[in-house]
Amino acid sequence: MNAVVLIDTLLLLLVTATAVAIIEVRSLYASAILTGIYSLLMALVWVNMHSMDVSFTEAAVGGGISTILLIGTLVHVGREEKPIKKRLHVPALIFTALTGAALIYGTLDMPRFGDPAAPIHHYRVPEMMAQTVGFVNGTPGKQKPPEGFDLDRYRRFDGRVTGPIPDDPKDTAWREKSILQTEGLMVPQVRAAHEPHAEEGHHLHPPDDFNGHVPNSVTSLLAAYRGYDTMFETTVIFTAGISLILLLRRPRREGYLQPGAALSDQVILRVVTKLSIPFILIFGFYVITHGELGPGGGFQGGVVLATAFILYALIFGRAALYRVVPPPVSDILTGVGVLIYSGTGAACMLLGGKFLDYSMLNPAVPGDGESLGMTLVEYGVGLTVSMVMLTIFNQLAEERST
Amino acid sequence: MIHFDVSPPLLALYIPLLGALLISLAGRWPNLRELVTLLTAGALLWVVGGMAPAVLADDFWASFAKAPALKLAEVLPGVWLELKVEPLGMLFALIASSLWILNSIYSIGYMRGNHEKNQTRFYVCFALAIASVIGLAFAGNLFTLFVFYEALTLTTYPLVAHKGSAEAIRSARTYLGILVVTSVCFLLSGIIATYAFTDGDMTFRPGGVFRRALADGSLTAPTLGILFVLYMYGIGKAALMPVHRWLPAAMVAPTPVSALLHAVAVVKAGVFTVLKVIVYVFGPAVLVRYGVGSWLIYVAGATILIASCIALFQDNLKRRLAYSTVSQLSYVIIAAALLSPLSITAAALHIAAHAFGKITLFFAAGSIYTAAHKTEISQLDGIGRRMPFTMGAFTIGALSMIGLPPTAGFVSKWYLLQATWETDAPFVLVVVVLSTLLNAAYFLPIVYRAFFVAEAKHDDAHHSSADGHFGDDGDHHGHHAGDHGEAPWPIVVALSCTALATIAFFFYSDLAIGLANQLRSGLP
Amino acid sequence: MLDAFEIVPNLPVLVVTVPLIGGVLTIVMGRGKGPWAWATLITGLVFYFTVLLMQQVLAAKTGTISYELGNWPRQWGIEYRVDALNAFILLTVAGVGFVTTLYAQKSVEKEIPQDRHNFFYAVWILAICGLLGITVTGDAFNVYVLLEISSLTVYALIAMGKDMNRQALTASLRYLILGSVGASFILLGIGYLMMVTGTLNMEDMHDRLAALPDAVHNRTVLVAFAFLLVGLGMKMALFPLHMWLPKAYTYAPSAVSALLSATATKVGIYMAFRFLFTIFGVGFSFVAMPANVVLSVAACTGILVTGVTAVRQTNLKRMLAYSSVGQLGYIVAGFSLANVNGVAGSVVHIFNHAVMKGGMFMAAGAIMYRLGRCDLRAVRGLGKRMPLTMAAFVAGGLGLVGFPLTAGFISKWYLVQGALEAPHMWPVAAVVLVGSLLAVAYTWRVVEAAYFQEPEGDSALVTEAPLSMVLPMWILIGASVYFGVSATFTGDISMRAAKSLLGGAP
Amino acid sequence: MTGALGIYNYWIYVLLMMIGLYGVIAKPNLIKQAIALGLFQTGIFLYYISMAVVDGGTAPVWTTILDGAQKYEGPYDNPLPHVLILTAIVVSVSVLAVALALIINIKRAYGTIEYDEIEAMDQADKRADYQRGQVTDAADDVEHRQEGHHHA
Repeated sequence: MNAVVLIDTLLLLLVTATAVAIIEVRSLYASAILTGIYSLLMALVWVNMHSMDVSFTEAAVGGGISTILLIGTLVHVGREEKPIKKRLHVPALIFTALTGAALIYGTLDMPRFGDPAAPIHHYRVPEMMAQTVGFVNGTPGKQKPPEGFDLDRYRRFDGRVTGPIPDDPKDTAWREKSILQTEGLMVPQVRAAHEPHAEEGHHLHPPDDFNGHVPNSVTSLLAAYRGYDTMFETTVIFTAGISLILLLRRPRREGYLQPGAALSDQVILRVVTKLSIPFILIFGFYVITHGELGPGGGFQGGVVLATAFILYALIFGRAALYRVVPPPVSDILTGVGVLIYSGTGAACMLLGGKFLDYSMLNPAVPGDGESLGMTLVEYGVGLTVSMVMLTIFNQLAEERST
Repeated sequence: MIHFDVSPPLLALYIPLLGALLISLAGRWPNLRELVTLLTAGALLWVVGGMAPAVLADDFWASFAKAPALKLAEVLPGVWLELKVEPLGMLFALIASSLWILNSIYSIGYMRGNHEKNQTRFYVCFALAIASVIGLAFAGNLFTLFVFYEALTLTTYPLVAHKGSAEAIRSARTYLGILVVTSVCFLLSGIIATYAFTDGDMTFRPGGVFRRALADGSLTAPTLGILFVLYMYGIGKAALMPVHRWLPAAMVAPTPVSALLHAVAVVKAGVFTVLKVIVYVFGPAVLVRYGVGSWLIYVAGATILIASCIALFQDNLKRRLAYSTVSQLSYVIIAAALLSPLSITAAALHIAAHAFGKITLFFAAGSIYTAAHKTEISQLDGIGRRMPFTMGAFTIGALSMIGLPPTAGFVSKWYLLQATWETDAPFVLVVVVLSTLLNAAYFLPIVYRAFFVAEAKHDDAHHSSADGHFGDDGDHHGHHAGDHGEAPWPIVVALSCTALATIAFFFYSDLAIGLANQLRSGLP
Repeated sequence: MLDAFEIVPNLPVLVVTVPLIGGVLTIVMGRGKGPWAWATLITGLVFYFTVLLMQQVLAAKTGTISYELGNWPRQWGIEYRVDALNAFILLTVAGVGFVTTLYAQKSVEKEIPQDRHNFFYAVWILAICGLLGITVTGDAFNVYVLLEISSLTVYALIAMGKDMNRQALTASLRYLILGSVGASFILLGIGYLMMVTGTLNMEDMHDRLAALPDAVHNRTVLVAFAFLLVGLGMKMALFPLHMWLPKAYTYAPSAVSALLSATATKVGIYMAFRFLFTIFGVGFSFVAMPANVVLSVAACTGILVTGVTAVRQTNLKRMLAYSSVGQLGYIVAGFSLANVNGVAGSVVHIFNHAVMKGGMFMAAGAIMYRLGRCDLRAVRGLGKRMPLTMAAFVAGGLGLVGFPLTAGFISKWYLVQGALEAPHMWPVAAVVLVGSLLAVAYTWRVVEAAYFQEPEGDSALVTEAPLSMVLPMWILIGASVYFGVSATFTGDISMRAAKSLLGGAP
Repeated sequence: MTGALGIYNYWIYVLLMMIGLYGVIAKPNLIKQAIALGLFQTGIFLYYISMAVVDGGTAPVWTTILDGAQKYEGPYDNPLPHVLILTAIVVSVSVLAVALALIINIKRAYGTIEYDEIEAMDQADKRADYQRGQVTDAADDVEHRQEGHHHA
């Protein structure tokens, strides 16, 4: 039993205990705080499983925003749960047990935890990471490599340039071939058997770094391969923001600009806040920009940016915040983020490529277009996330002051 | 795909539709509205009558096989809404269109005389019902037949529920309920099964559509029998017992509607469909060969006798007429079920003969209601002297129902008896004789009362009519039961015409007999 | 710069991104009629695109159009895949979405506070965008993301009925909880499938499942199947998982009810088609697994139970909502037969029910607009006061009944035929027919009240609904009549879709 | 690690999910339900992330680019589930936000956030709605008809 498993087991025990406590504790306030703790514990679990980006997001979103949301809501709806006579809800317990049993039954035929031979590890993803992007991405005859481009560098990696995909969808022979050629990306021994250049001493570049621009493969998957999903993820956030406005914003005549209570008479707080806000902002931008290189990205950075504004509002009052970012402006900015994202995609399309085909942004230099596109969309995500978080905070705070 | 065309059968379909549109537009001006109704009815008769010579021609069946159907719309891939004229449909269309004119004249008198509300809706639905009947009569395939069969149910529903009283709504519910349940559960299943067995070929043709399926064994005799039952009970409008209950229920409607239901459209559509299914879908020869149709004779015979017995004990005039209709419809069915060429001629003729007689009877009943506000037979003492035309016509209608010369009823009954003789069916003979006696037993006392019993002096009977089943709400209009003469003139004109037609049918029945014979000659 | 851009090759993605961008831009469209006009423009444009797309699909040799987003090969990126089935559903959703948007103006003006129309229409367009996105995609996870967009927007839209009746809030929250659990089950099912197949592309999943040595006895696949079935059942309101639907449709704003009834659950059913037929395949879902028995029993029970419940309602919208659950039962019963006629009937009923029920909800909304309520008592005598609205309602009702020459008849025809063809499935035919009798019962309560009873109180004074409501209502009802008289187009497409679904996914 | 031990991680996710599901069903408090829904979803996230783990793997960031001297050649954990779960986390917080907005509105409209109390009020509303919409029997029907009759 290695350390990972040990820590994992301990953490998961803690997580489970926290979950039970969240459900069973009577005070809703305690429940909300425990939810924050739960999220932080989960963030640790994610780290333990090497999922840095998820961990970062969980800490920011689950530990931060969700808790704020819950506490903000509890102010309006009361802190105590009504006492219930029966502590144990038997039908629910039976239903839950049955569902759980079914799920566990389903796990019995799964590959074991961490098995490198699991389909998910050797079927599509290795190929995806071996994809040479830009001009050799499977569309025959569309783009030729520019002069002087070292095509060999790609060949060296996976032994081939991805060929055209046959039009006949029934022709699956090529798939088998490509599996063989790229199998074992994560298992060096297997790869060596198929990789003629591996033992020649060449430095093996990680394949999906977009010509060196994006070493964080989570980001490259998130913003490039599955960039379309991420666009809608941003839209989900946007939708949540405007849904909150729809549901909670008071009519203008009732004065939605009423200032809330401020803590601005506390000198220390004011000074510390004023000092730290620039750093928070810079950190936020750093997280967004750094997403290509390491953990981080638009979501995490956006949440960090939002905290700067929220902190400002808490200390100096919402009236001050509204002077900096008036609600109509933040309303529009939530949309602007989504527009940046979808606009980038549309621009690629208008330039003659497909939607979100970043290579169109700079066809001359492989990888540059991708990098540019991904940076743009990350900023779009960051903008929407921060503004939506701000809007949510404003709506909940506004509710309190009326 | 939808086709537009104006050949005569389509024109006959479009005229009442157009009429309905114009009537609804003219709704604000009653005189104009009713003029439109009459003009439409006249135009329809003219168009339908114009088609008759072609159907009567000697080489009709030769050209029938070759002529393409008139296509209206492709409802489903391969399933067309299409029309095709043949003798039986021609006969039905002629009856419906000629009686529509008389019925319209009568309606004008009745609706105005009784100050009915929503008269525009009444006339519109009436025209739509006639359009459905025309479509039904000229239907070129089973699918089209079903479409117009259902359309007829729908368009007559507002007529039945016309008064809007709780009772009218309840009765209309029964009417719609029974007709829709039977058609959806049995008729539609039968049609879909037919579609499946014949690979989508549902075109009417003498000899039936099942020959191929029977020949290659995909359709067996028991299945054919089940199909036949589905059809016979699916056609609820034919009022075969026990699905006849909607007919007495529908008596709640204004009398012109009852006349339409009983003489012109609905029940005639029912027996017409039965006949059409037997002749053109199954084919009498097929039914005889596989022996799946004989049960129908007994059910129809039972219906005739039971309905007649029930009629005997009804005091409400319209209700007695309703049960009379149930019994008369089964005459048509029993004739068709004999499955001989002559009996099918008799069936076709009885559709026509019964129409004239029964519409006269209903007109008379409505006339009595309009003039005297009487609905019960026991109130009719001596009314023949106040309303001689009405009761004279009633007498002619009654004679026709019994089947005495010189009325229409005799002609068809004569053919039926001949067919009974020919096919050697003693059961049918017994039924016909017994039912003739019963008919006499429930119609003649009314005539006797009207003409030979003296009128009671202080007649409060109409007050007690409130507890009669179809009694209306007494005299809002200042009528007093004691002093009334004949009904308004349009009513008298209409019922005199139908009574004369009932007699004329006895002397000049060439057209009807010609069409019926043409139908017979087409049978393989 | 725009020389290289062509509309036609990009149609699949335009259908989704145009409403996305358009929806976001709605929030800057001011407070008057601007948002509505913009929404109309966007939905109209999308409808036009779906028509073009339909033409493309019909013209395509293989009958399928594939669009690789971001130009990533479809095995790695996200693929849009359009065949006759989803082109038809896209056309339905976009068409009804457009007409409903036309309709929405007056009713939203009355039911939603003026100062948030821009947000309302933004959410409205995004809801349509989400539904279209689910329909067009060929990627299992993309389905989940778009599903969440459509769900979130729908929760918000339903809750906007709060100013008229507070029950809209509880209806929305109940739907949120059940919907999220359902979506989580779907996510879990996708996860289990991903574990055994290693891919997210639907076609690829199908190939991998087919290549699996013993998929029928693979416990992971079985559990994935079960959880997807339950999750999809919740999303498409399959009896008995429909509890959220009646309340939600009853208390949502009128325009929202019309939109949802015509599109939201239909897209749920489309997902079921994709998962059961395209991913698992007919052989797995209906031969090896008892999905046909489970689904047809659920559907038939649903048809009968909700039919009876609908007859007992006095509120028109609630009645229509129960009727919707029953009509969804027809669709499910149809495809559970797993033969060509059954599946074709199911596909064609998706369209037919969308136009009929959309039109009927619009009529109920028009009554609501004039009278502030839409129950049986309120509609008494309305046949004369609001003739066009009531005629639309009745025409739609006749369609639900399945009278010949209405769209409902076409569906019934295919369904009954399919049920008679399938071995031992004739009870389904009987239930379909009995269900249409129940539809007569609930439709006729309205007919009787509207045409044969006298109005009381305010309803004696009302006039016909404004043209901007009547016209869209009649566009849908007119379509239901037209495609009842001549169903060659819808019938052909459904047949084609059914054959491609049953012929095993390519 | 073989057998049950090999898939224990999957079982813990089931446990977490079921705690959440139990909360959703059993707790009448709406806030509790919303929180429990979050727990339920987190369970699924754990499943996905567990799927991504490879024996001896590390975070899928190609560190070689940053530091050329370091030659780590894998194995890396599978980044795909991470990406999916990033999306799912965002979705779940959005759902939570909308749910809380609804709950605040419910508190405003009903004065409580206990499901059973709200349900009782809703049932009462529904009954009233039903009775208001009911068409009464024929008695007043006839009355109305006669009024109409006289007008005609």
